[in-house]
Amino acid sequence: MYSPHTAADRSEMLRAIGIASLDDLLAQVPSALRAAALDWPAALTEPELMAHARALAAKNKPLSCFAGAGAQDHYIPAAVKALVQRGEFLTAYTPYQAEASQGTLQAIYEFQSSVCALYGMDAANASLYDGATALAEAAAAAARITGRKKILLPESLHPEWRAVLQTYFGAKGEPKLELVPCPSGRMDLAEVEKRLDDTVAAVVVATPNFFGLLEDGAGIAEMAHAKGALLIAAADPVSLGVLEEPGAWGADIAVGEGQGLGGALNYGGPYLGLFSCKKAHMRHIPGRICGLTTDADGKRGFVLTLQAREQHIRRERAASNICSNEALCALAATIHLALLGPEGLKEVAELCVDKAHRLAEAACAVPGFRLRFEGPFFNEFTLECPVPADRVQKALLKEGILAGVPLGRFDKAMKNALLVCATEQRTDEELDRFVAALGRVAR
Amino acid sequence: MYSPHTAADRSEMLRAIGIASLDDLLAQVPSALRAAALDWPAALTEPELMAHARALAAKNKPLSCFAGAGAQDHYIPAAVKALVQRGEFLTAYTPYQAEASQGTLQAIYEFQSSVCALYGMDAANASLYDGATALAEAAAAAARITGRKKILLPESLHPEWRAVLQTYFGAKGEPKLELVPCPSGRMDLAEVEKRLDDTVAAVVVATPNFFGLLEDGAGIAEMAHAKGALLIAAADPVSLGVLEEPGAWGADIAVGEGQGLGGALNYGGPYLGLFSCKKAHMRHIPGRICGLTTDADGKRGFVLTLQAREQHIRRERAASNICSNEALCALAATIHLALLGPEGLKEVAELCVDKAHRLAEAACAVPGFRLRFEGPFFNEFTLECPVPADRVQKALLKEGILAGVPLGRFDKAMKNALLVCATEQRTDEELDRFVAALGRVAR
Amino acid sequence: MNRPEKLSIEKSMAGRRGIRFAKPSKPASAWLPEGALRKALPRLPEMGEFEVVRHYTRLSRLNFCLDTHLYPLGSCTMKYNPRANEEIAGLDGFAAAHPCAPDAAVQGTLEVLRRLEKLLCELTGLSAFTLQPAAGAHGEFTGILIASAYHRSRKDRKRTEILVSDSSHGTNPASAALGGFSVKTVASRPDGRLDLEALKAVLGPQTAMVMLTVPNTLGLFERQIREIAEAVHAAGALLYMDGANFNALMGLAKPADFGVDILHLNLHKSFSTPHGGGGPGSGPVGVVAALEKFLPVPRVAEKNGKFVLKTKIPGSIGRVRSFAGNTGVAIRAYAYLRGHDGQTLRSIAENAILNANYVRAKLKDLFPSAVDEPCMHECVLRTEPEKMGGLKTLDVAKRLLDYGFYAPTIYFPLIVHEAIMIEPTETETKETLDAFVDALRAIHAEALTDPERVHAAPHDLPVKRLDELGAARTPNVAW
Amino acid sequence: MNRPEKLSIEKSMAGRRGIRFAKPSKPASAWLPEGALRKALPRLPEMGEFEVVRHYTRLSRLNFCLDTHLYPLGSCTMKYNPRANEEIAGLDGFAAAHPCAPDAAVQGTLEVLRRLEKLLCELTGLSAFTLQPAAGAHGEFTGILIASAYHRSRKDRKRTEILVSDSSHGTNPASAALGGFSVKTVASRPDGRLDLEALKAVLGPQTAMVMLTVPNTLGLFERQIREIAEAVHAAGALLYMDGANFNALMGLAKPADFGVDILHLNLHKSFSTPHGGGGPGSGPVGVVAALEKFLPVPRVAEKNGKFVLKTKIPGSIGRVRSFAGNTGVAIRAYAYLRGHDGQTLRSIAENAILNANYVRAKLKDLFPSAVDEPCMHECVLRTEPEKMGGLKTLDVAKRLLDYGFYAPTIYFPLIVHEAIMIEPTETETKETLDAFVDALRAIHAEALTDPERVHAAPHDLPVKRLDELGAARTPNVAW
Ligand SMILES: Cc1ncc(COP(=O)(O)O)c(C=O)c1O
Ligand SMILES: Cc1ncc(COP(=O)(O)O)c(C=O)c1O
Repeated sequence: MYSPHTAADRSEMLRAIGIASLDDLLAQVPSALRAAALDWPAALTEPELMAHARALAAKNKPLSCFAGAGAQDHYIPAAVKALVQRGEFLTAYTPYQAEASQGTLQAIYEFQSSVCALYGMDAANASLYDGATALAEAAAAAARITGRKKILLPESLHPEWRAVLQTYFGAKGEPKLELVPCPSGRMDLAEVEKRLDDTVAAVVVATPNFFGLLEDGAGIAEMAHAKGALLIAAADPVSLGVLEEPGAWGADIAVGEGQGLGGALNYGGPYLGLFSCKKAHMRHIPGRICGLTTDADGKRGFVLTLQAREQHIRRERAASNICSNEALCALAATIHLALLGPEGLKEVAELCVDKAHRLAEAACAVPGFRLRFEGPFFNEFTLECPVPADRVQKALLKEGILAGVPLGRFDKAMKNALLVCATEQRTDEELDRFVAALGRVAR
Repeated sequence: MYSPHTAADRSEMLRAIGIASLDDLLAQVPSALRAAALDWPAALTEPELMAHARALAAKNKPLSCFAGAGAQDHYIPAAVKALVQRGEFLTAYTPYQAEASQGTLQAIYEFQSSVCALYGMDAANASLYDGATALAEAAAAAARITGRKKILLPESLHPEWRAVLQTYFGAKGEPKLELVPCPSGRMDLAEVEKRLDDTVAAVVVATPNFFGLLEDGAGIAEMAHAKGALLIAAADPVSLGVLEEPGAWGADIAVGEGQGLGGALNYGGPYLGLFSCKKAHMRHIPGRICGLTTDADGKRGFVLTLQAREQHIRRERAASNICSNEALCALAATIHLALLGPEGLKEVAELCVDKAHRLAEAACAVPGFRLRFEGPFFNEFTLECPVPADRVQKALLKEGILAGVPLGRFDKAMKNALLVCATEQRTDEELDRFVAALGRVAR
Repeated sequence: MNRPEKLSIEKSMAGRRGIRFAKPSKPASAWLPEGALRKALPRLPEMGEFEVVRHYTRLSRLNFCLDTHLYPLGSCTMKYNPRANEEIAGLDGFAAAHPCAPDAAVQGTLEVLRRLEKLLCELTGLSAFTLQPAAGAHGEFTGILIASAYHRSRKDRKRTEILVSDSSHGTNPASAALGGFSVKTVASRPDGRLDLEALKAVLGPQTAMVMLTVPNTLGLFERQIREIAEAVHAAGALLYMDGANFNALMGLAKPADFGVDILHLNLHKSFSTPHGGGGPGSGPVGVVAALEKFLPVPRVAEKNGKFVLKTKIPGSIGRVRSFAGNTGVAIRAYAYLRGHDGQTLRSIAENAILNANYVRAKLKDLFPSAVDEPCMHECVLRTEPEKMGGLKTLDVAKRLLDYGFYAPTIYFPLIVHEAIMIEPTETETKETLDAFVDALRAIHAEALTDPERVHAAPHDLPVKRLDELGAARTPNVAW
Repeated sequence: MNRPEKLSIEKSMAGRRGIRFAKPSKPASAWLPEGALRKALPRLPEMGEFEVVRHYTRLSRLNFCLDTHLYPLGSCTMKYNPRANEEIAGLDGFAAAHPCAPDAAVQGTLEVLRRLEKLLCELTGLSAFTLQPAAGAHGEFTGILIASAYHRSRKDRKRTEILVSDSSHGTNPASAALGGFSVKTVASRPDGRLDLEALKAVLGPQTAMVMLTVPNTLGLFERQIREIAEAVHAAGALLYMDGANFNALMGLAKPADFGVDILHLNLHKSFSTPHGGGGPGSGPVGVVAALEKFLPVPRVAEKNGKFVLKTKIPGSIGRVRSFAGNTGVAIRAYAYLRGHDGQTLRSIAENAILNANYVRAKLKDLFPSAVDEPCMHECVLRTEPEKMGGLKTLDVAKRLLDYGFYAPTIYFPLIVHEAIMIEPTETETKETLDAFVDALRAIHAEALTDPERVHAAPHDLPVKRLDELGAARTPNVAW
């Protein structure tokens, strides 16, 4: 299909190779191992394929989106979309030949710098798969750094992230994961204290947490450090437009899901794992890192650096197995942040705060609805419904609204809880429609 | 909005200019001539603007398109759309500095060459506004070339094109336009003969013509040449994937609407005027022309050439007033044709022929419907309906079908005639739905 | 990294295919007479999809463009083209609308066209606009036909002459001639403005219209525009304003207040539609109330909240092209305008003027202004070969390319000797302008120390200086 | 034309704005406690939209990429990325789907995922696939966890070791280690294949899995794969196939027929998703029927023509990342596969193999193959410094950049001295390959006539050879 060879090309090439037919080459695969003809649908031409794809895409319903839970509907500037589609970015690969890849490399350097700026950290990598795996890598790094084998995970962490850590480390048995219960929806310092001993490599704090609430990061960091443990922060980068940066309140490693920075919802991927840390831990960072250097003339340039940590050099002793990461998403985030700048990011974050709080107020004014948890939140809140949240979701779906994420699927005890999110994308009209629809459910 | 200046920038710049305030500069416009504040809606942010635009676009109905009449729904390959959006093409201007514009210039050269190849001509320009104005320019050129002042226009020409020529030359009175009646839907050689005298600069032949029919171009060309007149052909470039090229059947100048080559319907524009001619008339071509040349080292390169024809040199004695043309559409057409190649263009043209003929057969099998005209056609035909064509259109619109173009709006005598078009884009299912819907109208 | 490319046809290989389509049920020969069919396929390149993508990607990289370089082409307003507008114009709803669709099916597009018309009216103070002309020159021609229709409607048949300024863009006289008028050129005064007395001397019963560019192509505001309008009107003629330079007036002044009767705007300049390597553009024409009826068809009207496309209007000059116009460009302009309020619109003009004067001020010792006073949105400077070792504007322009800047417009307006016409636009930063100024100053110095290097420029581009004369002598315009 | 750029932060100017958003009704401080708020804004660049567009456009131009240059990176399958796939993955319906949306609202996406899974099953002969892993290495890790779960399910707890070939990609041992296994490396024979006897010698009750790359990283098919599988199975272990090189087998052979139990594919390689400068990818993992229940959650299932996302499956190893996986990449792969039929799929492999052997044949006198026999989709050659004036593979690679070609993978696989690993892919033309061969031959000649020039390469790029050691010594990784 996409091979340009004509019959003439092929025969000339065979002649140059010195063989009579392609079969001579294919004979490398013993005939017993060759496949019979595939059972395959007819090939679609591009116009047919496009029509087929449009028909499939049209089976997804357009919805007014109040769901968050680690995937947020933020505005993607047109310039971001246009720039990441430039062939020079889109169709290059990991910049092994630095001199012919300065575009990608400098963009990575700018990405790392932007992540550091957001999280208040000194070093960052070129990206990881997503927020959840970034946290897993952080946990592994913390264990390596401290030589300890236990990680305290709060119940207020995204249940899918917790599940990922469980998968990553459960089979191997280390680091050991210990859950800190959060009955109030937030980490209880006493519960943390109870579990903090000198086998703990790190305490994880997600803030805003899964329920949307802000945690007392500083308090927990202090406790962790007192016990020689690290503090791993997980934070939505968009929230850092207004919230205090993890580096400032004491985190040693900070991770996050970067999808909200120029990435579409895409039914869950590609997303963008952010990983940053304090300088001391730089050589424990997993994955690609770009560094500034000079060329033979002393001119500034960029290269992949600290490669000795990586699998292609160190194999089974590498800091991580990661090879391909989410480079294009990282580029989108870099451009997104350059466009927004500090003020734009703040605007978005403030809009999120404002819309979510106004929505929460209005929703709680509907009889039967209330906030399940107390405490400050960013742009998500847990709404306790008078009926199972599934039913609320279903009812609003009929009106073209994705009402949020029913939490019963993660915890039966939460079956009436709906995790509701509002980003800058939701108009006041949409908020009103949402609240009005809740009113109809309540009746 | 898009100005980057900060207050600090501005004051530094004013200082460098040596003035105290911007008002000193604005004073160039006497205050009596200054505008009061504009009555203007509030500025929309990009997200708001995008939402507003989407809401507007959604007010247009998606339709299964059987309308042609000079604007055809052809498939645009994804690669065409992606490439024309590259900033290097999109945001450059007319290649005045050739050395820094070789990309645009070579693409124009390839465009001209492709147009020549399609039409069987020796020279072409970098594009004109649309097919209709290209024909007007051709008429003017023919008058210049022959020193004669009359143009024979067939009634089978697109009425809007005829109207454009009327507008272009009516006020001035020359060249004089004389209409050749086409009661059978095609040019009658006898009617042409009757009007052909030695004041005629050119005979225009549109083939396929407005009614979709093929004209006897060769016959008319012979007659025209015998009288020392030129033959101007107007032809849909897509049809030339199968139809004999105007250069081969005797045209001296050939024009066309190039929208079908990689351009969207866009409610009528931007479209693409194609203009080509035999070598002898090269110096009478209107507009930009790119030529091959060499650089100081003898290396091949491209420049705008024969500029002495143009308005920026010759002012009121220029071959045309055109300055900006439809360069980006021409680029799209160039890439489109490179992708399709001769075989792909033929495939598209054959699909058009096949679908239109099958549709015509099926439509005429619906009681009450018949072809209004006899004769071979490309991918459009004039369907005579048992009721006013407006009503057919309206009825089918309700089923999501744009049935074609009712011809009553151009000629009251044609009020039951519907100009129907099928391109390669219409699936067999759509043809069936169209015919079924006709059946319901007839009842 | 950027080397000349072969032509697509030189990369062609018989049998290669880019895109494929389904097979027809029958070949064309089954439906059409043999004689109508093409004997041989057209000589188009045969390439794979990848080769096409690579070919045009590589070609594109041989260009300077606004997205990569300052592109200070005077009279062209190479300003930033917001990407949002591209996304908007490309929305399926807009892009897939057939021009013959009934009004009910295209309310979205019609609404945009109507709203844009109204915004343009507010910006200019004029009563009505047509969006049909496809570019500035096309707009001029339309305006000229309107003038012609106006005089004809008054049975005033002796008005056969159009007056243009000697600093006018070539399209002005060319459009006038295309409209069947004879053209007379009026000289500018030494201060770059039209000479009112000279104008009065040639105004007469034969004058159909006077065409003026405001600000003019020297980047200067025609201070006497009202007096000019009065004189023109007193002579029974109309005043046409070439509004291609409207970027300088955006929100600042309304041409209707000047006494202008007809004007065109260039949506691809002041209104930010990308220039696309030379188009598409759009040249809407606005008129005072008395002339509205002459506007070309079709026009969009609003009736009870619904939009209709009117194709028959008594008095109209008719159609100047097929269908409604370059709608895609109009959509971009509409989007651009809605991103602004009155204040920010005005700041477009202000910053454009500021930037031009900044460049002028920083260069005036080496490249004197054609007219030594503040300018509007662009400045026209002069190269003084006698002070630059005989090097000319062309040399400076070519050398600028090596320095990483596209060259300004040169040798225009024609009345300025060795003209360099610089229009930075409002979207360039001070840093970029400083770098540009530094480059011009460096070239000036280089002209004295190493004139040969300047004269042989460019050195750092895919090709060296190209032979334009040779190209015109034996034209090769197709493979 | 392409010069190094300042950093975005160096272009920053306090007060400049790119995009603006509406103002909130109240500031965050009205809703949130003071202590939770950031004290100072993050140090991000402050730039206008235009500057951002120009900055990244210019940056992009410093890259070689597939769209502009041959990019013959061995083991990376840099093949053409159809633009239609980009358009498809970007369709609103797909892009705007929230991962927590109920199944009824995302039937289109679920259908694509399910259909893709089935196509991958048909291609490989395996029973089931997970699309969740985000890249090849992630797929390996997933496969390793599956192996671990399998043995655990059989209460076979002593299998703590994974065997990898010495020619394997570094991710194989790294993933095994991440999964908690100890790693033992098995040597290849001089003919580049795994040594079956050596393997048998180390296989034992402690062996959990053997990981093999097919074709291996020398571009060679493991002819004894069935015997290997038998030995592995006889020892109670599983056979894992690293299918990153699946481009060579597409439509030609089904790994299930080899006896493979678990495999991963790289959608960003064989299935044409663009590499994006290093991702995103997608590394689906396929398994034989017996292992299906261990696949990670979530999985898509079909029930009465409706698609459902199953998040709880007994026996599953759990989640390897959040949500369903890199759906956007899966959509591209699905589109790619639907553009083919069985015949054209097979021709992918055929032409990939043809191209690699063509390059190998044309270079073998100067750059001998690591193993002197026909190869599959890529060939591993060697630079012989002793015949090239002491110049090394690195020098050849850097010099290739000057000649307008991205360099092949070098110094991999580790077992080949001075390795040059060339994977042309099926989408390159003979002409391009010829030009590439000519360049390598020219460099070989140049090494003898002008070694200094080669050693100092590149000369024609935005920067000269970069100091990697210095970068690592005092790392500067953020502004
Ligand atoms: C002052 C002036 N008038 C008219 C025109 C013609 O506009 P267009 O190129 O859109 O036909 C231009 C464009 O260069 C111009 O600068
Ligand atoms: C043979 C082989 N295995 C595994 C991988 C890892 O794949 P990824 O980069 O997607 O993690 C690669 C990629 O370079 C590879 O070539």
